[in-house]
Amino acid sequence: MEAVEQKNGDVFEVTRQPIDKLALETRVIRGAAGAVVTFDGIVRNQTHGRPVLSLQYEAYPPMAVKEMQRIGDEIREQWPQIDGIGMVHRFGPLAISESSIVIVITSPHRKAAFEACRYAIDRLKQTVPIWKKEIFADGEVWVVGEPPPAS
Amino acid sequence: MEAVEQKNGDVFEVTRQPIDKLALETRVIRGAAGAVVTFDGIVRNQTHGRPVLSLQYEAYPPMAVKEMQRIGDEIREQWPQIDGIGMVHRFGPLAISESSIVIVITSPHRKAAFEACRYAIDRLKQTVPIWKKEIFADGEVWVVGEPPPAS
Amino acid sequence: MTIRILLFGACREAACGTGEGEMRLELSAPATVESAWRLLRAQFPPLNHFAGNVLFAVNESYARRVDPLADGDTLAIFPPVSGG
Amino acid sequence: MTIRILLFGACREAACGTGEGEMRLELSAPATVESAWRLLRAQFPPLNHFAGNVLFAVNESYARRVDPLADGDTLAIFPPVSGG
Repeated sequence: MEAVEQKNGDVFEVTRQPIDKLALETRVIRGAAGAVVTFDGIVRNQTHGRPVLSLQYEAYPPMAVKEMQRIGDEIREQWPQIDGIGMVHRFGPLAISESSIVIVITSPHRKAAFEACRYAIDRLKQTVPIWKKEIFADGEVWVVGEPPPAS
Repeated sequence: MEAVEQKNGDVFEVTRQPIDKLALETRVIRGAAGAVVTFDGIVRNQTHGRPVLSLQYEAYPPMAVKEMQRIGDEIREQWPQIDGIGMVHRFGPLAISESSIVIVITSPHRKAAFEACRYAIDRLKQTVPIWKKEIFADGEVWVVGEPPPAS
Repeated sequence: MTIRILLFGACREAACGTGEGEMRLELSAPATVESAWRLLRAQFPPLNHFAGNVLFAVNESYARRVDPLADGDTLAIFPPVSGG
Repeated sequence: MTIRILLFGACREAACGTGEGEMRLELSAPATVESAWRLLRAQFPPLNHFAGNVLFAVNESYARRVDPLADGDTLAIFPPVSGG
């Protein structure tokens, strides 16, 4: 597992282990939190109607954690009222219905929590160095990523 | 617990028991789901800076379940791609940091799941017949609800 | 005709204190939500506090003041909801 | 000067098959991301496939082709990310 200790209790990790969603929520929820919004990305059993057997995720762990932290900084700048941020991305082989990414945002009110959670997954898909390959019965295909972020 | 059996596996319930979030997610997640967005409303330890000791929720259970179902129907009309909908509201006495409401939306893609989950909690706060009273050290106050929905 | 009244939240508390908000109400036909509400306020004056800011449901569906009531109907009366 | 190269995803697979995407690259100073990438493509022609659609990171931060490289730097090369 690659992680960096966060002073404010936020969590940014990449790991080969199954993601413990409840444990992540527990780590991120603070006493003041009124709203918890969680995004859970689950391996689908098909893509464009073609059956998928499993997924293979590859990560650049230390940079992935840094880019997650950067997203966390962006969130705190845009939504200063956010209480806690947790992002855990799994890599290695994943079976259908397993979680590849869980993002938890806690906030006193729901609007910021929804917006920040949505922002976090949108940005993660643009900037965090992780790649996935779909395994079919008759071959494997690297999923084409989104265009590089403007630099 | 008040609930109505849903043909499509959706869940609409009000209950005096603590909400089992993981069990609700498990019931609502289908094989095709790629995105699971969960909203969890947690009792806050203060309101406008005044310490809250606990909350008392009162419900009109059979109508609450019907209004939740109606929100589910509205969601399926606006976002036909949604896979599963789960909404459980707790009532009775709730302690700080307990969940009063959990909403789970599953969908092949994240945009619809985020939008529908946000819609569900916004609508629930307008139409589902449940009321809460905040218990302070020196008194109790019914929380003023949102204006009645246009009829 | 007899209808069943359900009061909730601050309305229940104003009329019934810590008691249950359920009661029978005798009305002469033709009755409406408004006529039942008027009679109820006469019996429980603290309910006048909610006169302009109250919601109604007949048989578990939102109703308007002009909606008719039939024998055996359930009329629920409550303040704007505050769940979540 | 020597830099460390890390290839990921389809770039790694194109150059190294199922192997690890880590290697050393000897460069003459002054070197840039672009000069390292050009040398690497010469050594691993399948990488030419990614010429216009590849991202770079130096020491774990996104970098541009014109950015300079120093001895001991780590240059990561990979296709647009597809996590989530």
